[in-house]
Amino acid sequence: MDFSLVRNLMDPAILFFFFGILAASVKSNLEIPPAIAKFLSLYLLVAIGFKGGVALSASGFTATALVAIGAALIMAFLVPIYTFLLLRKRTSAFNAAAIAATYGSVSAVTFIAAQQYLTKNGIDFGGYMTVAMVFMESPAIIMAVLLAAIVRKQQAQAEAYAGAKIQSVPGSSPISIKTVLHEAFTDGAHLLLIGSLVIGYITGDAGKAVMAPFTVDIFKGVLAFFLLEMGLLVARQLRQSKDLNPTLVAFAGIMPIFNASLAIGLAYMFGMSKGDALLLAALVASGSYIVVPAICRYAIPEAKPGVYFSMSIGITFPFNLVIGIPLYFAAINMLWA
Amino acid sequence: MDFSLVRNLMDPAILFFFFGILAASVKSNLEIPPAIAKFLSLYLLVAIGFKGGVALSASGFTATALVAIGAALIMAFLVPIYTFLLLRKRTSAFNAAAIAATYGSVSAVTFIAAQQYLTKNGIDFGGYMTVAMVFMESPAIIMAVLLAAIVRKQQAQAEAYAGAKIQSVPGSSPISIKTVLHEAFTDGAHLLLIGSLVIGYITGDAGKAVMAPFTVDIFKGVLAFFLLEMGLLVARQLRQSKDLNPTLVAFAGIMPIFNASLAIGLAYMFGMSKGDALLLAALVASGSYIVVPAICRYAIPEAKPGVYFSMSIGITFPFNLVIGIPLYFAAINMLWA
Amino acid sequence: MDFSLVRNLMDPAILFFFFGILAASVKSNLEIPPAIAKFLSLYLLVAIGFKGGVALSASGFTATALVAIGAALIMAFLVPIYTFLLLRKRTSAFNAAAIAATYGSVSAVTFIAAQQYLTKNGIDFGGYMTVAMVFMESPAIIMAVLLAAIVRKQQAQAEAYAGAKIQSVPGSSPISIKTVLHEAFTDGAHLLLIGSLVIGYITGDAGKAVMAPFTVDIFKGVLAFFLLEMGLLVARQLRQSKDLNPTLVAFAGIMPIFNASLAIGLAYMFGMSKGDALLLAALVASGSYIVVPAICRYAIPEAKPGVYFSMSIGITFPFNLVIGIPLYFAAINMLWA
Amino acid sequence: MKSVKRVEFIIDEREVDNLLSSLAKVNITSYTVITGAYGNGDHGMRGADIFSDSLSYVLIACDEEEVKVIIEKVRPVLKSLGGICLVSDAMWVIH
Amino acid sequence: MKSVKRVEFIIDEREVDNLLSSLAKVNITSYTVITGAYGNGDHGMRGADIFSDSLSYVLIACDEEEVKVIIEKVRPVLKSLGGICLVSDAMWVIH
Amino acid sequence: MKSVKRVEFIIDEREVDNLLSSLAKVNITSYTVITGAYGNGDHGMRGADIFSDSLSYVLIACDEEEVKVIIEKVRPVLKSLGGICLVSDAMWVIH
Ligand SMILES: Nc1ncnc2c1ncn2[C@@H]1O[C@H](COP(=O)(O)O)[C@@H](O)[C@H]1O
Ligand SMILES: Nc1ncnc2c1ncn2[C@@H]1O[C@H](COP(=O)(O)O)[C@@H](O)[C@H]1O
Ligand SMILES: Nc1ncnc2c1ncn2[C@@H]1O[C@H](COP(=O)(O)O)[C@@H](O)[C@H]1O
Ligand code: NA
Ligand code: NA
Ligand code: NA
Repeated sequence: MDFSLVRNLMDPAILFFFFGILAASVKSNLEIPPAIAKFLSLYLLVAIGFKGGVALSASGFTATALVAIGAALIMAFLVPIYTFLLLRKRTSAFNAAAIAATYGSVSAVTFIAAQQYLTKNGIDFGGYMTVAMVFMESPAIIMAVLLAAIVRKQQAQAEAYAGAKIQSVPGSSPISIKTVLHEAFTDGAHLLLIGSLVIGYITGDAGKAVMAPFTVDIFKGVLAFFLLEMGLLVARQLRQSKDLNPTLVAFAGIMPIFNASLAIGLAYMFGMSKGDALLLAALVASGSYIVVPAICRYAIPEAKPGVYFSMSIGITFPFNLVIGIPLYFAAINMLWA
Repeated sequence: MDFSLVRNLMDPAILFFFFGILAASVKSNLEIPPAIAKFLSLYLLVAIGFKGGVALSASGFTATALVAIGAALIMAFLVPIYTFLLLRKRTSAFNAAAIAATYGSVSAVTFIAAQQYLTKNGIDFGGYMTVAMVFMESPAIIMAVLLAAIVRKQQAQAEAYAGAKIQSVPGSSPISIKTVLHEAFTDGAHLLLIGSLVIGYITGDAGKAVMAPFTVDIFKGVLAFFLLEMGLLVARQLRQSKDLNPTLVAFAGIMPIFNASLAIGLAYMFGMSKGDALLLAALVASGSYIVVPAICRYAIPEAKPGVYFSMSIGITFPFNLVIGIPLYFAAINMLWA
Repeated sequence: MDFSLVRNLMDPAILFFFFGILAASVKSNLEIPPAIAKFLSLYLLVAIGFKGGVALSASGFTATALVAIGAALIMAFLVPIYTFLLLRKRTSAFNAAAIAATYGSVSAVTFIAAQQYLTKNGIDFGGYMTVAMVFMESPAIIMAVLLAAIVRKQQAQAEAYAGAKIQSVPGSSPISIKTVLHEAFTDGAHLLLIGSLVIGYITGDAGKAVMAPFTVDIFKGVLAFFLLEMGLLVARQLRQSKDLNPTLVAFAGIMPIFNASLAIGLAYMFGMSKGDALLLAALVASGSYIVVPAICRYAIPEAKPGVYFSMSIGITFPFNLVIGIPLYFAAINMLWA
Repeated sequence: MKSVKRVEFIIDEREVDNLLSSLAKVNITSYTVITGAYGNGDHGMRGADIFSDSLSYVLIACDEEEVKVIIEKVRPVLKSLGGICLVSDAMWVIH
Repeated sequence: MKSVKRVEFIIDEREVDNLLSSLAKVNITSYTVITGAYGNGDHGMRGADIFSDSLSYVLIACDEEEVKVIIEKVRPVLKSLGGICLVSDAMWVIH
Repeated sequence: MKSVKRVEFIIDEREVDNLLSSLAKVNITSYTVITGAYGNGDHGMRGADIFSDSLSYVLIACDEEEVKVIIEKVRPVLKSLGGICLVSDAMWVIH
């Protein structure tokens, strides 16, 4: 494991991530223009979706694929539930619901990093894992919105009993679950991933041949730039966030290990391959910092973005990127041996 | 033809175009940052211009080249005239002049799509067709400005006879033809295409060797992203445009077929190759949505951009991209057989 | 030399530079979106830094490397001193200090162009030259700030003797040398170059293998686009600058030759290779237009940016790019023969 | 020069199109939009990182009566999704 | 703080350089420009898609007399190519 | 609607974070920032080319007392690094 950790750290893209953290720490004015950073993230989604689609068109929807997707879905429902129960008393109930959604959902960049890790170590994985990732985006959001609705109702009742006036957050009224679902499904990042997956699936090897110089060859370089931006972002986010307490910080570091352990156990039980198991672990261990925070801002306005977004991007993301992935893979290697 | 249509639809870049339309239709917030979209369009112009220039430096300015350019010029003068005569009574005369300019000029992306189509089908074409495209930009603009000037004069006379006060459009005075020509020739997109063509011609194969990974290898991927943006744009444009009437919609769908037929006839008469014929057809069938609309806004302020821009980008562009190109090629195949 | 000059002019990237000047001269609206232009410059820094680092990891820090870096450092201290002494009486003393800093420092794009020139001519050079470039950034800044401080003190004394009130520039007070040094070292461009160098050094050939399609293959194309932007910028800068007098213009054209001559002499004395000698000459001959001007704006607010920035980017940069590099190489060829 | 009102509001980029369409229905069709703003308010930080939607700044010069119509359309958006709307006085340079 | 005029105008990006140069000739050399705006007006939509030139928002803080000079230079541009110009009051924080 | 002050300032992009953090310390946490502006003033051209840092335009709607606090924090930045700060009147649309 030590060896593989070092090997992970020797990846240029990972090193650019550290460099970004360092640059932001010394308050450099280094900045990737926002338009570029957004485009790099779109590129990564297209590349990863397209690649998954092509792989899927070669393998087809086998039983292996369905099992993997099933395992992913199970975890996408489980994680928000136990996260909420665990945190309900340790922060506001609304924060807990938003954190539950965040960790139930996934980080595409963590998924990409795990794929890169496998590729470097010569381990295979299935194109259907990209489908699994797509399926993991929404359940968490739905559950969190429901949890928030329940909390809201309970508090209203409690206040009504106490004779207090029912008060909503100043200047905001939670939006309908229908709107939330529409936003979740039409979110640009989510849709682009699905679209690229489908296009990769339709065009198969012929598509791959013409797209590869763009989606495969320059991928590592683009990823390096994007991780540089992520490094800058992580450092700046951590500096600014004042809403984090030690419990939440600890949670953001321990949670991924716990979640990954469950995922690895499930993968083992289901007889998944080592590569697929690592990808599942990375998905389950990661927290969303795109779709879910964007939606929680409106859907659970009572929760503080400074909490769930900071935990997910400031702590869990770098943890998984640097330590988590090699750690999970070491565990998988031991278990599968 | 059915087969080639399906094959055209299986192109990843074309599929991204459909995906863009779909994403905009479900009101997704998917967006390519404008700075990126602009750059992608500059990239395409550089790549296509450079490639044409290199090809031209290999072949030289042969009689074949001059014939093709001649055919293009003929059509560039013809199209605005009959378009104006046809539409004069079906919309305002100023709209008719602007539409005439729009359809007399060309769409570089349609040209690129036609080249991609030929490449996929293993058909050759000449680098001079890029020169032909360059030459087709301006005649239409000049003619339209002249037509608009005539209309303006006639209306002024008519009003004078009727004893009415001569009124110009509120807050605007048409700008001089000199300014118009300056704008047309110094337009960034137009100039960049010419510049890249010349640089490709000068540097030839040596230039090609060093530039190819950038201008050739990743071309398809960049095109896919750009067509995604075009899809988003087309759908949004159609949703917003309220100035289109059924006649104009029909015109925007039928005109390309009519124009392409003439172009194909001319190409046949002039003994052009199948590849060159398709490119000519695509140029003649396409309408401008960059240079010409930008200029008409000032040069013919009495015309509504919501009309000519929407027709060209919202209807004619997707029509040519998806149906037109394979259709014209099927016709060419039959005729040349 | 004539031959190599022509060969230099035949480079697509150099031709795009000329095209940019031309487009701006005819007042075209051609524009690379600023976000893109900034990203292209970041890309070039990453590519050049990474490449240098990889080369360095292969060669190690040899005596040759140390000699080259030593030569660079000597020049970085010498140039500002004699530049200041030369110009002190020919423009304001503050302008002279800022110009001294500008020419003591370097232009990364000129360095890149010199590397491209060598590559095209099949001449080797060392990865440590990138380290030399990094080391040349700061000395000039420090010296210029010190010079400005001295000038400020002298003027204050002179004014005090003359009984005048001590006046600072309206609305501005020069910032501390500590702040200046912090800004110099944490400047994004500077830091990114160092970071990429270190990452290239750490990851070596393994890193090179995965990054090459991004940092090497498409390099020329990106450079072409960037030089197009530089051409636009140079032409616009020259049009706007009203603070340049004939002496300064002449200085900006002659200074590079003088500086390069000293550098070549030193390289010859130190027994450097032809390739390294050209890179050293290009570094010494070039003037900064990124870090130094950004810092002088605050550190020497009494100096006019319209002077030092215009000289460096408007005259010295194009001079070196087009004429200087082949000229210096011709001289090196004669001397080393 | 004539005296006009200067209405400016800051809302989620995603809402701008809808809002402007609804203003178009009541014949308010002249406006300027600056995109890519970021900010902080009751709903926390927005638009400052690449993962959150940007805000847009919208400026409309109009007369007194139109102000009321605009406010009517803008207020519900501010209420449910946040943002601000300011109204001030200005002179319009007639051309 | 001193009382100043706040002149703002929205014109085609392509015209900004020319206009600012002509203002420089009459000694008005302080200004701020925000690029990349889009909008709608008598000339239809502008700057909203990648194929049309963007608009720029220009802000100049100046005194009463300078306002007249600015308007003189801006009005012809507004007349031939469209756009708006607003003038309002503000207090300038002296530093 | 309630009457508020409209404080706007233009400063170096690089200084914005520091300034906003220092405002947060005195409980001024609502603001909007537009980045990527360029301009000219006593310190020459800034932000107009890719090699110089851009300027940011910051807008804060606040009440009379807060204006004083803001100015206190902004003035030193303007003094050492340039920029401008304007204060004007506006009506805030309550939602
Ligand atoms: N007092 C204010 N001054 C300036 N901008 C504000 C103010 N309050 C809110 N905003 C802007 O409106 C956005 C949404 O506000 P809110 O709904 O309060 O979170 C913020 O992100 C700011 O960009
Ligand atoms: N009443 C207005 N309020 C705000 N912006 C306007 C207004 N009228 C015109 N504009 C802006 O000025 C540009 C040109 O206006 P026009 O010449 O009327 O088409 C428009 O695209 C808008 O960006
Ligand atoms: N009178 C003014 N009107 C508008 N913007 C100004 C004015 N003066 C200065 N600025 C802006 O503030 C920046 C810095 O100003 P300065 O410190 O005077 O160079 C300039 O680049 C402009 O963007
Ligand atoms: Na997860
Ligand atoms: Na045409
Ligand atoms: Na130098």
